[in-house]
Amino acid sequence: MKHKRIIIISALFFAAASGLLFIYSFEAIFYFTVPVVERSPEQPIAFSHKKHAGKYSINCLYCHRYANISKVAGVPDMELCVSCHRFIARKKPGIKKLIGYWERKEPVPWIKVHDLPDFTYFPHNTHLRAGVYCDSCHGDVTTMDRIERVSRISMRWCLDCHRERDVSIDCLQCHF
Amino acid sequence: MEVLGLFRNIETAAEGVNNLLGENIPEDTVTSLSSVPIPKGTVIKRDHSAWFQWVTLAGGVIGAAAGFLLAAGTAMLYPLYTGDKPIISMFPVGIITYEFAMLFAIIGTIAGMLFQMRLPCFSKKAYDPEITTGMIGISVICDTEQERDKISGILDRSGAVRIRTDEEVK
Amino acid sequence: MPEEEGLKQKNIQEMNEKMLSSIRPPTGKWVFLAVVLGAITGWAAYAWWVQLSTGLVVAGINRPVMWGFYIINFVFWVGLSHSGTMVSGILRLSKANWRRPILRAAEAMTVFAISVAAMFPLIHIGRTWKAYYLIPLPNSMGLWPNFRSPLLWDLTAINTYILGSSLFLFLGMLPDLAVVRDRSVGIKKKIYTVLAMGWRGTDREWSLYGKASTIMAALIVPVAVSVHSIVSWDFAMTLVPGWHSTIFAPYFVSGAMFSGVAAVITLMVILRKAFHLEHHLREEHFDNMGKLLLVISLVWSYLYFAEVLTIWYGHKPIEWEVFIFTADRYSFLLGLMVLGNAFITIPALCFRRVRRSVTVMLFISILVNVCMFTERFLIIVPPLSHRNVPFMWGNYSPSWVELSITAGALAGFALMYTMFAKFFPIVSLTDVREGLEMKKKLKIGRSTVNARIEGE
Amino acid sequence: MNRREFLQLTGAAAAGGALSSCTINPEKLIPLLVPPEDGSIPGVADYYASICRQCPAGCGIIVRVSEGRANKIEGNPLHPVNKGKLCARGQAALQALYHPDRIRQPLKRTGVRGSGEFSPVSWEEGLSLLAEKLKGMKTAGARKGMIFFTPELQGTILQLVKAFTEHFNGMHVPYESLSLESHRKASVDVYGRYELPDYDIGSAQYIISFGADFLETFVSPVRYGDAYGRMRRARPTVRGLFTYAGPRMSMTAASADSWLPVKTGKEGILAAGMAGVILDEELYDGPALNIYGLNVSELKAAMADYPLKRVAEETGLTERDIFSASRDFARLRPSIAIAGDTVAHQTNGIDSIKAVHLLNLLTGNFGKQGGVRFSPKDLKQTASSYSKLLDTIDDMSGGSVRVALFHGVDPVYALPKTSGFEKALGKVPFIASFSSFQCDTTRQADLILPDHTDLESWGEVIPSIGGDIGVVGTVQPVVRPVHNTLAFPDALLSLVKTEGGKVPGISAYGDYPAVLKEHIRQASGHKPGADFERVWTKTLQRGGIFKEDSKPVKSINRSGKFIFTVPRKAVFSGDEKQFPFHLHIYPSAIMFDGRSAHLPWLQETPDPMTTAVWGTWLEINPKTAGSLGITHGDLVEVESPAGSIRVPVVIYPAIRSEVMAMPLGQGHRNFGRYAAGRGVNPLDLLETVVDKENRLPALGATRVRIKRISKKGGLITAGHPDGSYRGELLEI
Amino acid sequence: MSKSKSNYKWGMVIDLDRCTGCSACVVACQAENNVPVVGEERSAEGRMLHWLRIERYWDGEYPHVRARFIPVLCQQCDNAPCEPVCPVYASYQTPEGLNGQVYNRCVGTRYCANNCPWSVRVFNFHEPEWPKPLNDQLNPDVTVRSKGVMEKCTFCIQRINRGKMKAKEEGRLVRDDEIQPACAQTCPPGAIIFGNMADKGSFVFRLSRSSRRFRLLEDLGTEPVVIYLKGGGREGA
Repeated sequence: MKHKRIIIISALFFAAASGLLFIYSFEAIFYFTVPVVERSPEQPIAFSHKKHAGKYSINCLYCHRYANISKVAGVPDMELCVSCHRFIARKKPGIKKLIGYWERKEPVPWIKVHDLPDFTYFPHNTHLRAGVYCDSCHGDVTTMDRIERVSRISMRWCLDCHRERDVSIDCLQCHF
Repeated sequence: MEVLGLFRNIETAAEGVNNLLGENIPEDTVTSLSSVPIPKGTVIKRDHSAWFQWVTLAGGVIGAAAGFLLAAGTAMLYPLYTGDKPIISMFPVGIITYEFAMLFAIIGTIAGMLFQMRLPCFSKKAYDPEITTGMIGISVICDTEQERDKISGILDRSGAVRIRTDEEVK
Repeated sequence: MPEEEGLKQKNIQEMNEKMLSSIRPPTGKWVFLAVVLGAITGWAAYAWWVQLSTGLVVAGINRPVMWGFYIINFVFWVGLSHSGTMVSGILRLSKANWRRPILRAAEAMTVFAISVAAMFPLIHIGRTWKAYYLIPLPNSMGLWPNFRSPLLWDLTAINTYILGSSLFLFLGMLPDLAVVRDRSVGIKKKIYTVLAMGWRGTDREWSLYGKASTIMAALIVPVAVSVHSIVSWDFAMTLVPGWHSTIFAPYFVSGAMFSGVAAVITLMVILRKAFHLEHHLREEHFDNMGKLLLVISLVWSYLYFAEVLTIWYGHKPIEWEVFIFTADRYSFLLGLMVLGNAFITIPALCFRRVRRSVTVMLFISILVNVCMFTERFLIIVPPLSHRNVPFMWGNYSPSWVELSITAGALAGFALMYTMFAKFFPIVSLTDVREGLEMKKKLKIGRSTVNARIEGE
Repeated sequence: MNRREFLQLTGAAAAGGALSSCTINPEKLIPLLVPPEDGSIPGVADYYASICRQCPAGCGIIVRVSEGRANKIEGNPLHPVNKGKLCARGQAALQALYHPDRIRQPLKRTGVRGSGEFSPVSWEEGLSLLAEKLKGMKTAGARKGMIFFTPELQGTILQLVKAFTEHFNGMHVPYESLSLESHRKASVDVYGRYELPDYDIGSAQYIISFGADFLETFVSPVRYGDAYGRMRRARPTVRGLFTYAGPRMSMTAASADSWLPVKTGKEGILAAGMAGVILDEELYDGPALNIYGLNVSELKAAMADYPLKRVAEETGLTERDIFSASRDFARLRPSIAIAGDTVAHQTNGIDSIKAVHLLNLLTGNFGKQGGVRFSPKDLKQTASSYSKLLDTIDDMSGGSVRVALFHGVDPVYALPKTSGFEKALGKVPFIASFSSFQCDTTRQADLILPDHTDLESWGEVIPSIGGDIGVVGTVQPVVRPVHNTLAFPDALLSLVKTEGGKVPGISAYGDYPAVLKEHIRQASGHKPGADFERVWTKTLQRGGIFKEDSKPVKSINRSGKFIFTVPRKAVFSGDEKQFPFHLHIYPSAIMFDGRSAHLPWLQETPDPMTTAVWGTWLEINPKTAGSLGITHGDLVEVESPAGSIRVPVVIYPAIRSEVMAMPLGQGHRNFGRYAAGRGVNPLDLLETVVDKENRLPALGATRVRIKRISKKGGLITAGHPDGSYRGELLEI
Repeated sequence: MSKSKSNYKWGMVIDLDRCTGCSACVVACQAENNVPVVGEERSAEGRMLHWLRIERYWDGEYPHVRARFIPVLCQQCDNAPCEPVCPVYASYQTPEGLNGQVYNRCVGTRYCANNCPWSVRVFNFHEPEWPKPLNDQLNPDVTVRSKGVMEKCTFCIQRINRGKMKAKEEGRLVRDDEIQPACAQTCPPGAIIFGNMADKGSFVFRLSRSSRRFRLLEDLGTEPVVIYLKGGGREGA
């Protein structure tokens, strides 16, 4: 009978669907696991990379001075900021704030934008040496007034890059 | 349109069916309702060939495929050596394949069965709770009013305790 | 003649009444029982919470005994879950009619036992909150679980078993749900209507239903076997002296069925008492179950003997060391196990009078399950405490947390079961009545049907 | 903005990844105010060379420092004493720096003595308080009005302390609880040298150790450990052999090829017996003996009434063993005989040590490679003197002492109860301690002026042996002080200054680092100036001055002649009838003499022989235990004439049946959360002086009896008691 | 990442003739790898976390008794039994022949620990504690493991990685004894030797060919890369 065959086929489809569903229905979850931290939080001082790195094209390493010699890039110490801004643009409200911090001998409580997951070893210097420059992870900061996270910092994201550059994806490279 | 006649026992029910057939009501419009399986042919002589075992088979095949994909495929996605086991090792893959095959076969069976029974269906049909207390129901599908009256007549004559139609349920 | 017909119909009504007596509105006794069980389960939940917050240090496990009561429980409950498949699956296939009254009870037991069992791996692992790593989902790490690990085999097998046995239970219940539907009113009726899926019992439905039941029975039995084999492989795949043995799979399966069938017997006694099913759970039922138990007990003993014999004869130093240690430190438990599982049970069950006496059967069935729990303890703990490196030998004794969770599991299971009995027909009345219907020879209108029942 | 604040600011970066699972609320990013002024890079470790001061050996160390925190101590490969190796105690020194129970600022006693009630005071306050107490001393001519207890010191610190005590006309009492006094005495008599002999184990062929645990505690364990390794396996053809003689198999003995379980106090006689055999067999080195001014016939005469038979009886060994040991010793040259603490701490200690040295002379191993060696010039080290210490106790209880100062020593713990030190201390009106921890002595103090720990302070260490290389190890601070503490020498200097006093040749240079620098300049023989600055930096980087002029002395120039006599019978406190067992007290391989007991790492490190952790124990021979109905882990009461203690039992198969052994190191009443009230102190069983004439400490000269108390000894062992005997299951 | 591709195959030789049982390695390991101290109570329960232990075996009876020391650490087997049983790949084989243990991946089934015949795997039964300021001494290059996580000897992977990075910058392979795990570095008698087994010229490789060689529980066929050299007694020559 004709409708019987139709039923069989549709049943096959049903089973197939349920099979694939079981395995791949959760792909969505991958997107929910992106850290829900704000991509571009309000910073205590409205520091503009656009101005510094873009307009005045100051080299990244001038402030983040450890990036090429240490695993940490290094947040510029306040003395560095002040050393310029003791003279430059003193009137600006932001700078006033900075000087205020400096005089109170308080560090500026910057808010972390690029937060590497815990238990992960990411040496900046090695990546720089391998020709993975700042912008490949931090995006083109010369265009950002307020810094924002452009890349999902998740393991799969790391792996993709490592795979396409054919560097080791051995777990112990980053986790030990 | 459906007419349902309730009978006390199988004998009278069979009687009724005979009468219906005698009045040349086509047999494939007649069916029996009961709360326990009635031996084949005692009331209705019609064999319902089942095809849902093919769904079981299909489920099994698809399950096996899914299991194999899962066990072998995911191992390939990020190949990590553990001990002396190869990335795709025969026995584990076999076991996973087996389990998934069984799972999908079982799901397939139930699904197929319901599908062929055309269940679940909640559309109101001619029915009577007394059936679950041992009565046998004979239901006949018909198209026209007069046919309906005719059939209920026959059932009534052949000793139905009660006649019901799907209208009154509605 | 009409009046006797009426009589018969009354009987059927009474029978329905009796067999559905469990779903009468709850009595004070029942509520009390439920509350007690709930309390115990709650306490266990608290214990678990303590463990989650302070770490596994509150459990008795240590180095080298890294697995303890949780795994023992896991194996035990998986074992119990073999009751349903055993009784209904195998007996259905072999068309043994005496199975009918206990069918539902056994199948329900399977579902709940396996669900309880599935809890224990979660309780057991160190970072329960990371348990989802075990599930094969695409994730932000681009990492999948390792299907080469027996634990993953377990995961899949148990997943299959839970789904399969639940569907099996549902399938068996479908006609009964219709019965309940017709007898209930109001909101309850609505619920049961949905559950019964509009089952009417047309001859078409019945013929398909019969076929489906057979197929399901045929499918669920191999699953059951595979599940406990895989559980045994969790142990047999390791290098632990005393675990690394080829006989483990059949040995575990037999053990599982042993405890499963014993549990069914215990349950039969309880149900019989609780719902006054003396008519339906008669001595011949106990007799038959007794025979079944006897056979399995013989199989188990045989396999255990083979296991020990190999160790004793091969006399591999470390394996022998483990055996000696067991016999020395756990001599009582070992004795209990051997007596309870073999030397008491086998001779006792040989006697028809024993098999037919409900109280004795109750005692034996409980004894068997106690001994099976002991057996799991003896399989898991001693080999771990005396592993290959003598310097690192150790001991194990359960902490209050492990004990409360064990008790909680039992209570939780009982609770789930009573709940189930309260809302669903605990005796499969369709099967029972089918049995009765077919008792007689039928001489009917257009054909004669020989209604002799196969099996009995 | 100094380094200290900088340290506070570099967040939890050093904590190596927070423990919590990842948080949703954004983390803060705290910048430094100024870059670290030493140019160190965050995330990159710096390495500083210094010297370990956990024991007198003076090994060179390198400390890894990252983000301003010291996080690992490693051996200094350049340092000739330990050649880049380090022992467990040296590793653990790190925890002294960051110990949670360190004294964090100057404290003044508020409650009654010993109550441990102190209140913080400022440094000015603290120092002036002490200064004013000391004022009196200077004027009032009463000698010994002030007593200064320190460990054995050298170099500038010694000068300083001496000058200080001079200035306040007090007395300096150096004290090492495991003093090598008798070794020095013996070595003066035999070799005419005050310094300790150094043994070139590395290139020896045969070693016999008389109770010298040179692989765990004796003099310089790491140096000897390294040498032992070379002795065994560094030479392609030769594998050096090692025999150990002593009543208990120590960790060192466990590495020996053969163990001679000699009776307690009979080691000297064994040595003499071996000498006898060598003389009889004429295996001695004749010409060498002439050089050493020894006469064979005299020696033979001395040995006359000690034939091998008698020696065997006395020592409880078989003649065969003694004979073969002697023959191997004489034949497999170069060979070394070493006498250790077990020998020294008997009433006949000095004689026995001499007897052992005689063996070295007989085989002509003096000054040879693979023999006994001394440095070119006799290092005049200040050694502690037990009898002097005992005198001071009398002075204190006599009431003539008005101020007692403590630095780096804990006599209340490390002297036997019977010495009555604590009581005597109670008589002293004012007690000040420079300790960094509340040890049992410091607990009694009226004023605590906490010193820096070794990793925070300047200093120099001249190793007690390995002197054949002119070594001056420099100690430099590797991190900024963690707490509000003050360097001990600076404290002394400032005290002198407040007195307006001058310390000859020292106070000229201002603070202590300057003093040290000057001293190093002199030692290195440079003119002050730019090039010395370079040398100075280099020295600090290398961790000291290591002059490689390895010219061992060949000749012996002792004042008198070395007259050899067979050691006297050792005497014991306690009558043999009442107290049937010998008590054998030995320094623990992990805790040493107890000065390291406050370090959690060491508390949890299993003792090599018993694998016991977190406590003390008593070692008993299985047979003895069986006869007394005692099993592993039982609690027993050990009783001696001097006192009694309760301690769990370890069944120890490698000890003489009449000997029971106990380790030093535990049983502190205070000393931080990890040590306080843990285990018992075996010293409580000792009489202060057993050896009346020499007045030397004698750890091994006590008899005891024991009584079983209960099953619950609370003994914890890492190894399974039964499993420890089932090595065959490993098929090795 | 196949098993063989790498230039390195890290291995270790432990010369029991040199080993004196002094336990320096034990503390060195603890210091380097942030191994927590568990305290008296936990030690009594057998929950010490040492990655490296000195096993002491008695044989014979007084006076002919011997004490044998065997330093036992993770044997880094080639056919490691601990690896395949891990359901989440927390334990796996690195290309350089180590048994990787990934803490953040571990869910704590403790299966690997059961299947390790040497029982060298230790489990964090509770959250580790470092009373302030003791936590300042923690090594920033090594993860601090949280409760419910399995851990074990890594051959000081942080040092290996540092050494490899350095070598890579200078465009060469790692030199012999350039990389030293904490235990080998501190061992006074030099009983522990670490190196690259793939380099046939390396000291460790030459030693591993010694006639005194044996491996613990060799008959299990797990191919440990920690090779012991028999020692002790005159027969040991």
